[in-house]
Amino acid sequence: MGLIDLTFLVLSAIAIVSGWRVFATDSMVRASFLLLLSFTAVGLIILMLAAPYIGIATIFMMAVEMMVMALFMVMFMMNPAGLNPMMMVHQNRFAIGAGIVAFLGLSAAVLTTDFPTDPVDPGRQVIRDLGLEMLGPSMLIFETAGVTLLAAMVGAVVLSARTGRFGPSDEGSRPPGLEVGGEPAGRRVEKASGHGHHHMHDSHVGDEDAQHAEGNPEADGHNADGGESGRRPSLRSDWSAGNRSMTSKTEATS
Amino acid sequence: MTQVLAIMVLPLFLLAGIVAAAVLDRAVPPLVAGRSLKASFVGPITVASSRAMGQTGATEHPDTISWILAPILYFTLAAIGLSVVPFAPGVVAADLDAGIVLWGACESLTVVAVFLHGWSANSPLPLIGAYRYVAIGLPAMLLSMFVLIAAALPAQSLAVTDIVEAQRSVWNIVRQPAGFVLFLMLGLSLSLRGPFDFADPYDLAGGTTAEISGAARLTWWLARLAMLVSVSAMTATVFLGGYLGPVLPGFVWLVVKTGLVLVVLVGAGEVFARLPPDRMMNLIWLALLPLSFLMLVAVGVELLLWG
Amino acid sequence: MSLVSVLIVASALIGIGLYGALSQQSFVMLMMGLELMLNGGLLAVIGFWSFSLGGAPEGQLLAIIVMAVMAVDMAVGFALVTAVYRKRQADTTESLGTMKH
Amino acid sequence: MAIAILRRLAGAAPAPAFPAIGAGMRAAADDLFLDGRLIRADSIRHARILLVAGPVREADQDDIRRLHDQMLHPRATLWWKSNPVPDFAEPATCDEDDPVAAIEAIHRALIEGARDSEPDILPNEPPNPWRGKGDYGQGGEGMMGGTPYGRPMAMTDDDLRDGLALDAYTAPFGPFLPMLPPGLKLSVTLQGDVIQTAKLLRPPSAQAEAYDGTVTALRALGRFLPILGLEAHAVRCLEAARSLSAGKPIELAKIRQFLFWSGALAAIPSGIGMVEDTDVRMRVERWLAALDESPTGGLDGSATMSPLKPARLVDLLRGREWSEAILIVNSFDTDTLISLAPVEAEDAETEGRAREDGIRMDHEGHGTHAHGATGT
Repeated sequence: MGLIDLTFLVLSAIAIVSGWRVFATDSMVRASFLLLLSFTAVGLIILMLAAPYIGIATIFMMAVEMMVMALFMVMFMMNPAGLNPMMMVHQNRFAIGAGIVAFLGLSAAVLTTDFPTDPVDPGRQVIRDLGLEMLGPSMLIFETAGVTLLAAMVGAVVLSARTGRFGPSDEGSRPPGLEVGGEPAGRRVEKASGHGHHHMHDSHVGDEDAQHAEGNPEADGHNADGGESGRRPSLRSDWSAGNRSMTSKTEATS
Repeated sequence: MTQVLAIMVLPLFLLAGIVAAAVLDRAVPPLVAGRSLKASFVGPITVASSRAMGQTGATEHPDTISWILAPILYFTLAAIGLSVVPFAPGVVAADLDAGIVLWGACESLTVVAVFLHGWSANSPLPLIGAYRYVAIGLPAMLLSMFVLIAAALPAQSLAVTDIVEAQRSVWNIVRQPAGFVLFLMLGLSLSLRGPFDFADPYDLAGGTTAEISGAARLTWWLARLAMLVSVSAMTATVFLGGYLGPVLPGFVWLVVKTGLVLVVLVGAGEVFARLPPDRMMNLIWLALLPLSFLMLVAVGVELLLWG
Repeated sequence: MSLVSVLIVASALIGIGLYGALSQQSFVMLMMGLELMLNGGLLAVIGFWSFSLGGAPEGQLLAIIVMAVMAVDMAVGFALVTAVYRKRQADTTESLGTMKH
Repeated sequence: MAIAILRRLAGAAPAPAFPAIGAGMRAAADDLFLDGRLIRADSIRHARILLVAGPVREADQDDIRRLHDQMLHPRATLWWKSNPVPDFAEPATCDEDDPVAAIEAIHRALIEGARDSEPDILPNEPPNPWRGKGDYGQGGEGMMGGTPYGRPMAMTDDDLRDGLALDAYTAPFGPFLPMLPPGLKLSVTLQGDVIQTAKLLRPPSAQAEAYDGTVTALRALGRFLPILGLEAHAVRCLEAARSLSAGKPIELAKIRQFLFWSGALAAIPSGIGMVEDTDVRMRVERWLAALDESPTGGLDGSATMSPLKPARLVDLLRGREWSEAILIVNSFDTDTLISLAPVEAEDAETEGRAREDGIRMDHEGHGTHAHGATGT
């Protein structure tokens, strides 16, 4: 076993183990940086596979992505520091099964297929190739990817901004009424729907999937609202509040 | 063979640079403050030994592993970043075809290292410092990539050695002076200095360093200086022609240019005011990032017409 | 290091990612699962490119596209999480029983 | 051998001291740290010597004890023109005008081992009991409950800025944080670094600095500029203030010029800390204007000293980012700040509560008690 094989083994082990630990750690920040570690190991393997640009760019991009991911984790997840043990899973057994089946299936396919052997020439200028390909024959694909990214950026800003399509998005966007200040058009929604809560109340530590998958999340949310002090009720307002805000908005604009 | 030589030179270069930066750090503030100049080699060493002797701080339930690893990661990134810099024609530790992409990866991982340093202390002020740094560090890094791509355009290569060779006719600082200034700003941001020191500032009682002491603080301090040296060498290479220069050997030119950038960075860190993070973020996204686009377009047009 | 070993590592990453995407309740963790699967995909693409394609540039281009997909996935994913959170204070999949309001 | 060399070198280093400033000693402490033999520590963790300057208020005594315990070994305390707080064994005191020699002597003795490091005063107990509770003994129940490791789980709270209601964090800050005026203690609720609410727990201690035109302006600048990262300029201002009060002539035009080129004024956001139609930037401009005029004239004292009843500091801080808030607080002189910061009955009550609720970072291991080093 040469040095290259050994390095490859170590990097693969790091990639797989840290990839697994992502879903087994309690702290969200640790989870995102473990994923970064996994990506870094894969990036180095890619580097060994004679694709320096792709390998380093993976590390580069993933460092930024995982940094942002960590921030979002801290923003939205409970328990970001991992102070309490946590396990937020559903359909755990099914998911484990699916993962194993996917791994075994793909591995079996890999092992039984006879791949052509045509290794990349070490002297080949792969980065130059890539650049000429991107701005030459595959220009259209590359440009499409660029436009898609731009659209994603615009979409992301629109989606996450507070100003929704019909007024502030945190009040629940409602279509305008058929007449000025009238009832919103469209179907009414029952009040109970979607009353989920940021902090789920009950313990999921070591939960088996069955209990949780069948538990009613909405009921959980209500218990949390009622049972714990210091929790804020859902921001979601009902229709009448929505009407008021609609009215005031039309008044302001007219 | 030359690669082995470069790998041997690298730690010496880094060490000498750190010492020079530490001396400058003690000499420049009195100069700016209008006091008598007391540059000495002994000053930094006594402070370093004083720190080495202290106890390392501990908060309740910090993330110990990342707390210890963050300064080491930071230092390592400085060394890796320096490894793409050619010390003389053909003498480079990591002669990669994608050299500036590796430098970019170091930049982005630096943000991660600083964030981890603040986050793992498990204390409010370091955490605020960590967040702020991410908010400013990420866009600063983003614009540095445009600047670097504009520098790579004339060379038609992502390799740092080719970028240096492409400057034989004209240095990149002439091609894109604004890019040079933007890259200096990135240097301040990477080494947590002056106007871009959003991680360890005074108004957070030392920010990410607020809870550390002793050897941990010493390591962090050394890592910051190492990053300063690394970014100075990179600036000298990408914008000032690196080892190119008449009469003197290439290595000497690189040292001289790196030293010059080092002085400019340390001076700028003391002389210019730091904007509150919100204003700085607006400045970067609304003014500096478009400026870096413009520089990129300008260099592209120039090469297209006259290149 | 051969194509088979690289592909087996890639399928292990895809398997773990699939587990994460199916089992995690939190949106952000779910996205981590997706990213891990894409990671495996990226490794497989480069593996094929390196061992079986003789370094044809289209293989690298596909890898670039995979990276773009990762970026889009992240951007839109986080925007959706933010939008849903604004409206419902919810960050788990169970709290989205309905797509309406 | 190596240790002995290290020790010798460390003994020659400037002494890192953290000043805990009491009533009437702020200017003296500022002047003290112009001396090259001392380093002013930004955080108590970086200090080896706790310098208590001036009388300690009754209410601050506990904070001094906590501050002391947060200092890492080897450590010592020097009481400079101060009355040692009970519980300190064999306190070292100094009543001279210039305590640098005393500080240096203590520092050297500490490094050489001639002086023992001071032991803890307070017991090392977390503010919220947690050990042994919960599934893993971490003090919490489930994912959200309890006080894991002594910290209550953060809960979501309304947000002032963009309406995204995320976890809020409440903690007391002060009274000896270096960037806040000495004595000021606030309980701050943060989302990110935006202040959602601030409550005044303790007003700043009185400084009785006689109003003196240019000198006052220079001192104010010297305290304000480090927030903008201009430590060297701040030293220049403080040094000028010291020379000026000693009757030595100085060149003020140069200071103005340096500050102009630093972009300090442009860095300050306009419209923050608005009191009587002047914001932070205008108050800084007024200090700069005072540099132009004759050493004792200029700067109309009454303009800054007028009674500012309607404004309250806590209202000025609401919705501001941390660094903006620090700029606001430091743009007032101490007397104005005291008039802006009346302690209200409910606030005084909340101090007790904040002490119980506040999320604390206590030390484990080596016996330091104390709440977030940086919090005190």
